[in-house]
Amino acid sequence: MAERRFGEVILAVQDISLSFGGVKALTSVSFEIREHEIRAIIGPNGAGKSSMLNVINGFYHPQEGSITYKGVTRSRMHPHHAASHGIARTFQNIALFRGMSTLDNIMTGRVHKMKANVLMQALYWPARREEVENREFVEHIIDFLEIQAIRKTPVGRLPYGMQKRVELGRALAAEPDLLLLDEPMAGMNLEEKEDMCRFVLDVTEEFGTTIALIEHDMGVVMDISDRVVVLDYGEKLADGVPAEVREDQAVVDAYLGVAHD
Amino acid sequence: MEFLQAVFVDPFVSIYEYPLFFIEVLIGGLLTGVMYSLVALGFVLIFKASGVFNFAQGAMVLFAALTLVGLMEYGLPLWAALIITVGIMVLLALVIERVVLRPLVNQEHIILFMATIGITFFLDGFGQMIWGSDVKLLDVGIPQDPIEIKGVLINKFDIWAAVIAGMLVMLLAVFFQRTRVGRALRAVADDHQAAMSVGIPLKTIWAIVWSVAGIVGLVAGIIWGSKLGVQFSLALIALKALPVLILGGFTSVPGAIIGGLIIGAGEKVAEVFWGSAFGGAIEDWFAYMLALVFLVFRPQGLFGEKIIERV
Amino acid sequence: MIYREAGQFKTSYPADRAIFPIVQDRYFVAAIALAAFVAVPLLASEYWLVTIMLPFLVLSLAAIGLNILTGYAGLLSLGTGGFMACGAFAAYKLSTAFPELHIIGVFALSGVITAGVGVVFGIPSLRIKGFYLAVATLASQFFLVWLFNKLPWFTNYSPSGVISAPPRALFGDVFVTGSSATPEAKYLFALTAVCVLALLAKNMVRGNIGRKWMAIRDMDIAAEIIGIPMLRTKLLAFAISSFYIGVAGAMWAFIYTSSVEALAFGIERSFQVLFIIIIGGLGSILGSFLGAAFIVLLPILLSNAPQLIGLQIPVDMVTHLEFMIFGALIILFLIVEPHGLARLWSIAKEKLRLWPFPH
Amino acid sequence: MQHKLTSTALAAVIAVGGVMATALAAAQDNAQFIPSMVYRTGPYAPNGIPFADGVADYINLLNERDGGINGVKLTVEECDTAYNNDRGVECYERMKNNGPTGAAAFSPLSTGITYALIERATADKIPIFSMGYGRTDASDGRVFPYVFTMPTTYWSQATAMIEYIGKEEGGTDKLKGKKIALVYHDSAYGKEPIPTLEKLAQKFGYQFSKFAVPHPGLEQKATWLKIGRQLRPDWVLMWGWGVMNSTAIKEAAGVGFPMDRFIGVWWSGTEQDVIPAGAAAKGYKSGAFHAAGSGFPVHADIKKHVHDAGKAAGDAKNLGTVLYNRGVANSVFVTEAIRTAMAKYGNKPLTGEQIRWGFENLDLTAVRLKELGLDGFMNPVKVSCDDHEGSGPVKIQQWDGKQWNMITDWIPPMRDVVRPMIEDSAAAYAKEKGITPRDC
Repeated sequence: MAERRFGEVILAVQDISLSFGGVKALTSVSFEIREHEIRAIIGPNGAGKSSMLNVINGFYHPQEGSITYKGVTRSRMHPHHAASHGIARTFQNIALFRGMSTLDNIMTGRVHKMKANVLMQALYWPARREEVENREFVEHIIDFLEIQAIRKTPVGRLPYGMQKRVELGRALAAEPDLLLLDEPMAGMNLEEKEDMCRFVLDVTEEFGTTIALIEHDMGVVMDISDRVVVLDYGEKLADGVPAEVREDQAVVDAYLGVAHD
Repeated sequence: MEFLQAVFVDPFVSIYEYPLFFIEVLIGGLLTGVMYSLVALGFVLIFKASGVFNFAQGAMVLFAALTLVGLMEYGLPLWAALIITVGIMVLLALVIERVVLRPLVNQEHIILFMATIGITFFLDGFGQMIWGSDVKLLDVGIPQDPIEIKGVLINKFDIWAAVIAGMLVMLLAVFFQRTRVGRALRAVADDHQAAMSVGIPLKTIWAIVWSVAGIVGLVAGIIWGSKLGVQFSLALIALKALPVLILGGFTSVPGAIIGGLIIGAGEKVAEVFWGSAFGGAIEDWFAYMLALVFLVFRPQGLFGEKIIERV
Repeated sequence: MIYREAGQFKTSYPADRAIFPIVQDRYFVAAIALAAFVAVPLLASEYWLVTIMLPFLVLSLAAIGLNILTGYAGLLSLGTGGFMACGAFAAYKLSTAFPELHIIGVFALSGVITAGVGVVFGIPSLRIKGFYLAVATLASQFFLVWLFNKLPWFTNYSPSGVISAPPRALFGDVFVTGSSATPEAKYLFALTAVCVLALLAKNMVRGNIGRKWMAIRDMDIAAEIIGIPMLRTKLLAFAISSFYIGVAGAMWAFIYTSSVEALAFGIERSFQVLFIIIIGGLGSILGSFLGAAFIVLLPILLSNAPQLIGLQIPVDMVTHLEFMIFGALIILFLIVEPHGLARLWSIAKEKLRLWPFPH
Repeated sequence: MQHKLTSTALAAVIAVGGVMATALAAAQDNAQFIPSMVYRTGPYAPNGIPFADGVADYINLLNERDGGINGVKLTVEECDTAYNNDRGVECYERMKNNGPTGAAAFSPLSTGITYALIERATADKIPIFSMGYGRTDASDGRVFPYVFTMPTTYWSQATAMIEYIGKEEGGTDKLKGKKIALVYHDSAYGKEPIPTLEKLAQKFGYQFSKFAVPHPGLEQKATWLKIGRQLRPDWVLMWGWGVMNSTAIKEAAGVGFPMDRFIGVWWSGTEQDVIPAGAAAKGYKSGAFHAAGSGFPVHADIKKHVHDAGKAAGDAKNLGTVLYNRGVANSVFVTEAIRTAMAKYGNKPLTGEQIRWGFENLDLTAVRLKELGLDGFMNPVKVSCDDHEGSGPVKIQQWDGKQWNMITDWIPPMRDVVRPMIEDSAAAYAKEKGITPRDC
């Protein structure tokens, strides 16, 4: 593996607090993500990991704190803004468009790259070039993810592992600067996990994409991530390179359940 | 200018000058609203237990009323005709469950909705083929004459209808709260798996809830039928129940009642006091607009279960 | 083995995107087009043209409109009748206020006006979903029909509230509306308009906007998160859909019935178009045509069938049977193929591809 | 497997459709074809059924008793419109070329369908006979050569009602300051009398207010609270149809409005309107242009030749009801028009164009009515080239709880008001459509 050079801080969250009707999901969490790194967010169930991703791409609006993305500081993101400025994501429970084919699903990732208006599309020819160019890009992704055979299959009929892969494809199609992966390997068998790990590593390799991922499988996390932030009960427990985090007593306690039961 | 005055000034002047008349309209509206609720209840029951938007509820009202009157025309006394009609409505529910719902289980909601439209057509044709399309007089002994209480005119029929509707709601409440089947029905609304664990198979629950909706339809048919005469148009009152349904929420029995009261009172007051400013006959769309405005603020209806969005 | 795609390789992305990627399909469509444009006007009786083909075409167009909204964008609407009325009355006002405006301009503008109205009534769709939205669209249905029935301005102060289409020529003295228009001229005009609009619709739904609509239909939250603007995309669906429905309404009033009152666009019309797209297939342009054919032909067949086989059944019995058979067929269809005639059609094609070998 | 079945079934169904049109045309040979648009189904079926029975029974009577008209048999085919405009158009197109000479005349039995058919029928040269409904201005035969509206129209009826109210109030001069309300079906049909009533309001100085009831008219509480408790008019007129009528009567009784000051149009004055309202309807009045009851010789003949022969079109209990009799009247006009035309064109099946001449030269005298067994059933009618309405007098009938009784003699319409309105309106239509009126 070639040495990756981490760049500037692309995203930083500062003192984020989020609660739902009195129930605290996140309490004053801060961390940063640097360009080209693979940043893992781990923690037990209910630690607030998915909430964190939802805050980053603007689906949840935190009550306190701020988000700095590409040098601009805001108190909250908006999903549309996040998407159009290079944040793409996958979901814990697959959120593909079940009635559409693999190809069309991945094409939806290109919405920001396609500018032709409705009239041009209705007349077909004015929008043809744009459509073809984007299709070419999507075909690259299909080749990259090795899903050529299921190009025209409605995703609702695909097996679970394949759907996860298509979802990754849809996120990649947006050519994101920051890719958020919410448990990309959950529910997969060993072989599928290995495939997915390879894809994640190849993505940073080939496209230089920054990745923030949530994962339960500690082995996977420790193997592929550059830095790890650990959440528990909505609070940050630890932050550092995998080797450090692994040794952290608080993390060990949280994972072994000492502190809770 | 004239129009603005007719909208913003005249109605209030009129209400202020004739408060008794306003009360009369309000009461009339509330009582009519209860009769809408009666029709809406049938929708709610089925939606609550099976997530099916039963378009055929109006047709079931018509079919039940036609059957009752038809049997009475054969010379059966009211009580006997009632018992047989209830039996027929239960049978109908069983047939619908077996022939329509069971083969479509786990299909999308819109498919089931469409299937109930199929049921509507079938029932409309079937009911009229057997019992004819003539208008039939239904008299179950509800008094029809108006009475005047302290200068406010109220129709006895409306009061009776409201009392019957109220009793029906109480019966349903008891049924849901106190019986094993009722509790299972409530569980089904929350979770199909949970319902299974109560030990009652889903198909039985569906058959029961469609039967109950059929009986509610019969009651609605009796009341509306005594008011309008039993004829094809009875099926159209379903359209008056839909705004009640969205206002009260598809899943709430009390919602159907409160929604009915609001829609009934709202549309009558609007028609009487604001109708002339708009040229009249506004109550149909007014009811829907009223419901729509409510919906914009509470997308799940007044009493509907809150929709929580997650990813 | 005639219907085989083996050996046909797509060498470019546009070829792969074609509406009819298989050569046999293209021959088939060419044959259909030839039949529709040449054989039908030559051979069909006036009865067939006026009472079957015209409503079939107009309803197909309305169904395409509703399919864009409901089948593609997933927004269930029961306001179709109201929007058709909007198109019809807009066309009437336009053609009487500007007599020199060309009939194509009249139809296009009435579509645009309806699109505007559709957008207004589409605004609540941002918050209201599913059956709640369906029932809420009834508000537009009842309001619009009431409005056209009530305000005499829309009918040019005709005391009866009935509007009738002024005679308008496509060019020269080839009239397509009014009493001097021949059924053939009306048919060919309607056919051309519907074909062109259907093609435009097909281009939209296979393009970027179509994918956005389907994304919202399949999972609106995910669509929002990947950056599809919810309000704009939904309103665009309302606008485009209403445009088609508006043009269909204008054609209904001007070309099919020639004279119409607002009540002709009542709630029954909304349901009729909804049946068409569900029977034909949600999310399918072809399905809109198949569904319309089914809805138009079935009642006529059922009411004529007894005489054909020599049975004397009273008309009321025929109508009742028609209701029952229609209802039973809907249920049967849904059980056999919930995705409508369009899916049946593609299954049939799959089978044909393998024929005569079963596997 | 299932897929294959349904596709096969569908293919078969479509194939059957292909042969249909040809098979129908060959059905009748040498008889006069009379199409009958009916509605035995749908929301207005209760009213449509007895009318359709009357139409069919009278034509059957002619066939059974007289062997048709002058030896030419009559064939009738019913087509159910369900009171729906596009189905009406479909029925028209389907039946217009049936029989050896095409359809004799169409009676759409719906104002909406009448509107939809006027242009088509004029182009196809088939008369439209809209008896007591449809476009009143079509009475101007110079502009509408193919439309016939006799024996009377909504506008004539509206004037006759005001005349009657004037008489009850002690003279039309007493109408000044009186309040008259109109409750109407919110459609082309219900709106038809409004211009006349407004014009008369100017003339006589009564205060006119109108209340629209949307289709189908199940809910009228608000309307009647407004009328009965707020406006409190002296008289209420009603242009209603179907379930709207009985509901209105009930609601009127519910707000204590006196029934004998409530007058319906002739379509609101039938057994179907008062029976569902029960005792509340007693005293309710309506317009009429023919008698109710089954005491006329023609009924005896229908009973003998049609019902007792097992050829009745429907339930015998409808015999003699208002709408049944109206159906009979409809058939009388159509068949007498055919008979008149035969006198000119010969005793054979005739074309619509020839029968149009028969309509236009129809002279249904009292003597002729007596011959037909209709003495006292209706007023004599004479149609002319420019006047397709005839004289247009109306009676007022009242429901006594058991049956309809005539309570007035024939009230002539205010021709001086109605005819100029008809001519103006027809002229406007002619201008809009580019029609040059005929010379009469």
